[in-house]
Amino acid sequence: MPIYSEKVMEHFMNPRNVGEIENPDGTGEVGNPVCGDMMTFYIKVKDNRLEDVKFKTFGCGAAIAVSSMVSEMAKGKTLDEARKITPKLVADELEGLPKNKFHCSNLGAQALNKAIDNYLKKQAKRGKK
Amino acid sequence: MPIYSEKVMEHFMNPRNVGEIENPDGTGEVGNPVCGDMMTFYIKVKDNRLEDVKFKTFGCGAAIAVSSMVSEMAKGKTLDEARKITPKLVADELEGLPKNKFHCSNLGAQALNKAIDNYLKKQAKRGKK
Amino acid sequence: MRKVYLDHAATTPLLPEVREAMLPYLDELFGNPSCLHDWGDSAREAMEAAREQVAQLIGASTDEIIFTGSGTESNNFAVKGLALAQQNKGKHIIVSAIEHFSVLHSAKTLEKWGFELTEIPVDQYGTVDPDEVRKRIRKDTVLVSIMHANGEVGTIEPIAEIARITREHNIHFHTDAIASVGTISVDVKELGIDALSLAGNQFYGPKGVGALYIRKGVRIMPLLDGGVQEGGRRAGTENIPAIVGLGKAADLAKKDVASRVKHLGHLRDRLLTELPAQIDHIVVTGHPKNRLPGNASFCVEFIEGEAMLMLLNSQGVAVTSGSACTSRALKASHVLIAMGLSHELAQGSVLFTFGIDNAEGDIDYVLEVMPPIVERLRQMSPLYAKFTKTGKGGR
Amino acid sequence: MRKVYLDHAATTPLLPEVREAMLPYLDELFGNPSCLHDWGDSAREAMEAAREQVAQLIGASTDEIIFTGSGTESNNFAVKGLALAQQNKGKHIIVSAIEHFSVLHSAKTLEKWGFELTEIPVDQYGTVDPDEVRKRIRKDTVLVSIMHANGEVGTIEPIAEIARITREHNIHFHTDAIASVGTISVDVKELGIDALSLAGNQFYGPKGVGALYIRKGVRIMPLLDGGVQEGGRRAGTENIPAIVGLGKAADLAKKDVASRVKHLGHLRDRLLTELPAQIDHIVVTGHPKNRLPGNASFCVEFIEGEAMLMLLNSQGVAVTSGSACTSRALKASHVLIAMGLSHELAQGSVLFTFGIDNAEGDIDYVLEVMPPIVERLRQMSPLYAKFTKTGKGGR
Ligand SMILES: Cc1ncc(COP(=O)(O)O)c(C=O)c1O
Ligand SMILES: Cc1ncc(COP(=O)(O)O)c(C=O)c1O
Repeated sequence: MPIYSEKVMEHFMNPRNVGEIENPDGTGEVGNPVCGDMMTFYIKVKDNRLEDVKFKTFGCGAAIAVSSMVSEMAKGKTLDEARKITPKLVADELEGLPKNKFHCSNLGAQALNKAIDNYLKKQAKRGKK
Repeated sequence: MPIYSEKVMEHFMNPRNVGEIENPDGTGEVGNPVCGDMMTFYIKVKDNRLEDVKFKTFGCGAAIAVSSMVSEMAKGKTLDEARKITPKLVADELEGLPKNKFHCSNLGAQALNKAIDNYLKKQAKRGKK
Repeated sequence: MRKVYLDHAATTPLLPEVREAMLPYLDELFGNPSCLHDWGDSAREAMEAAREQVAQLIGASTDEIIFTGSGTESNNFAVKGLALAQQNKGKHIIVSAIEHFSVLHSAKTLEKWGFELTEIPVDQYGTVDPDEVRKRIRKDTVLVSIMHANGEVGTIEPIAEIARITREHNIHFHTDAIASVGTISVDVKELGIDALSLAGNQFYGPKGVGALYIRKGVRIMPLLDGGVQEGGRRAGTENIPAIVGLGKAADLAKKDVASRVKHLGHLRDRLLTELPAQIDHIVVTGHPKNRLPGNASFCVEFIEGEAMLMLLNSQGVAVTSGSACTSRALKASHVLIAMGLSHELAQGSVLFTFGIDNAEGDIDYVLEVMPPIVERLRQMSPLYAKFTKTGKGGR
Repeated sequence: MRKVYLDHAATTPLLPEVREAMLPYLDELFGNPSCLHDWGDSAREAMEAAREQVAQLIGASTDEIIFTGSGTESNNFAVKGLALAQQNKGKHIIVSAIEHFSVLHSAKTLEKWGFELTEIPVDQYGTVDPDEVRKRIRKDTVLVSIMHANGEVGTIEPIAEIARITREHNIHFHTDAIASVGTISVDVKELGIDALSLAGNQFYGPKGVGALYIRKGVRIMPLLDGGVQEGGRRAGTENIPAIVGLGKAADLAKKDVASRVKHLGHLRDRLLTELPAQIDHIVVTGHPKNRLPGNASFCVEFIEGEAMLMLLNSQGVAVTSGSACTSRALKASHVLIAMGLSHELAQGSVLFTFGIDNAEGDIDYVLEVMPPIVERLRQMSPLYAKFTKTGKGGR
């Protein structure tokens, strides 16, 4: 009985969208290595839609699988739609997470949100200019 | 690994000198059922010698084996010689006793001694008459 | 020589199915369930399946089962752990006078640690009167521990009634069901208790494993501190082969409990009636009706239990006795004394406990060998001599 | 796929001879050693033979060996039992910062019970300095407990030196030798200690059994109250099959210890030198010389241990990690932190522990599969990206 669902294992073994985006429209970094996990999300936005999403993650199997799942769920969504990707939704899509790993799904959603925030902030600045 | 030596088992299974003596020259009773063991020794004395020794015992395997061994050791001995049957000697003849059963060998020697005391007391009384 | 094991209260043999279930875990499936690799995964899977089986047997849910290393550990854990977890609330505990030493001595240790202890007396059959419990409950009572069934005399206690009282008073109730689980049907919800101890080697499972049922939401202090196994409540690498065996034994017990009760009850009843028909001056101990199906316990007057036991053993029959001489501490069974038996009578204790492998022929054999043994020891007994001469000394 | 078990610190497989020795006790020889009949006699005989074997392994006499249900139980028993037995003398205890949780958390429980606790720090290699112990001894110190070898980083402590100091001060000294007994030679007289814990499943014996050596004349309070098994110091029906297995494992360990040290030491040394030759930014943890022969522990920079462990497992290799993510409590190994490693570096912990069945080919296989795994995770790691871009973030 592995601690992770098959879906988590599948995303961990074959994570989608690993990497960085050159000149991203937004980036979001959460976590720190002290508490175990750290994720950086990169987004490319076009017409208010997430044209591309990539990530780098330092962390456990759950952290990597969550990152992969979030990136996949977010890609192609509008910013508003992407905001609605909750930790619960991510965990459900992954067919559950061990109780003590649930915080990983928080991190994933947070990192994506931070990247969107970062994009919007940049846009605002640009607008001001 | 039985708790008792082979010798103890042999005497327990085939105790010597079980029974009572009709009109004994002396009797000695020790112990009580509350503490577990009770022995009564009967002796027949002739020419200062233990012509016959018999016992009845209520008690454990060790108590019965000790009674049997004491009776056998005592039979034929002079009273003085019989006095020298110590608990240690009895236990040794039985090839040892479990630590918590050593008191049984005390009881055996005591009962014999009491029977001799009883004989001597009776003699003294008869002498006075 | 015929070999007849009639000491199932001491420990039971493994059922072949239980042994089979265990073997792979003594072999290639040797992993530690805390590990995250394949070996760990297999061990964890086996452990959780066993937890489900144990939970099923007693009507609990899986998160209410904690595996331990023995019945004794379960009892120590329950009594000390439940009391210590509530010491801010109060420091009074109640146990019955006939508890197994693993409960009684745990309670005495708590006494040394500043708790107050009340021992409930029992009647002549070893039964605890629920009203006696009610009377002794105080404002600062935090734990009542009374056994489900007594292994020595077989008496089954009115646990559900007592639990009703403890619930009224909001007091935790633990029951030591080590002698009953797997032999009669036990359901924690029906009993209405907060904690229950059970042990593998009492119902054809392995030694070295027990379990504690602890109702969801009830707090307990660990007895074994260390790693976070068992939700942090019982540390130490889990004994997987034994846990698997316990699970299998639970599974079989659940299926077979009705036929076990019937089979064992029949053997017991035969001996309880036929042995006194053949031997004078013999007393049945324990409750005449509310008793474990496999338990036939007696006291034989004028003779001592260890000697009986040894002579029975020389005929191939394995039994036990509550006499002082058979105990390493040389004290007569506290259970028999608490039931009001004299020390003299308690010395004649002999206990036959049946198992599922026993058959009619075993009873026949006991009825054949036992009377001459009693006769032989009585011929040796000064108490019997006194009785036959004077008519005194009997009960 | 090749399956390579390199997690012998977690638990070891049973040696076939050990399993063979146990089987009869899971079958017809199922008796309880407290019983006075034939079944009990066989069990008692087997138990006492096993006690002799365990005593022989560590240079003790048989009456100094108490069987327990696990290493964790031995440690709880020793730490709590020795402290409680002396509380009238004083209430201060000393342990090292890198003890196993079964010692550390027992000590914390004693703290709750009114004892004072001093934790001795260790150096970068995880070694306790005997002088640090000496400095911390107080008038009211009653117990020092320092492990013989640490299972996570392999460091062997200077126990004999520390014991000399505790003896000077007349203070009881317990050592947790669970990670060392059976792997390297351990002699209680040479070490000069008062108590020592060991566990079967650390040296090819069964789970569910441990032992506590306790020097003749040293008083200890029971952890498990109940019957008078083990001289009244550890109650509960003894786990005979496991005890027999432990005895057999002890016997084999005594015979084979020199060849085990040689074989395991060779495998360890190969991995300790060849893995860092293939992977950059990897740190060996633990003592370079004074270390368990089977232990090769590392921290790999920029990546996390659980992910490494899972990818190794996908290649058939079983290892463990001291990273926060692998612990159920999500805390990095207290051992690595006590040695002064940063949390970031500790996250990259990976531990290979060899057993007597491992061979050269297993090392070759690890050297083949490990570098690509590290590379793959580093390619995913934002920390590694930062490092390669800025040169910052390495040690
Ligand atoms: C009612 C009861 N409680 C506790 C125990 C103790 O179990 P163990 O000695 O297996 O730990 C027994 C053992 O027979 C028992 O009958
Ligand atoms: C040094 C040390 N102490 C104690 C233990 C605890 O042993 P167990 O979990 O088997 O009870 C271990 C286990 O690996 C250990 O390595």
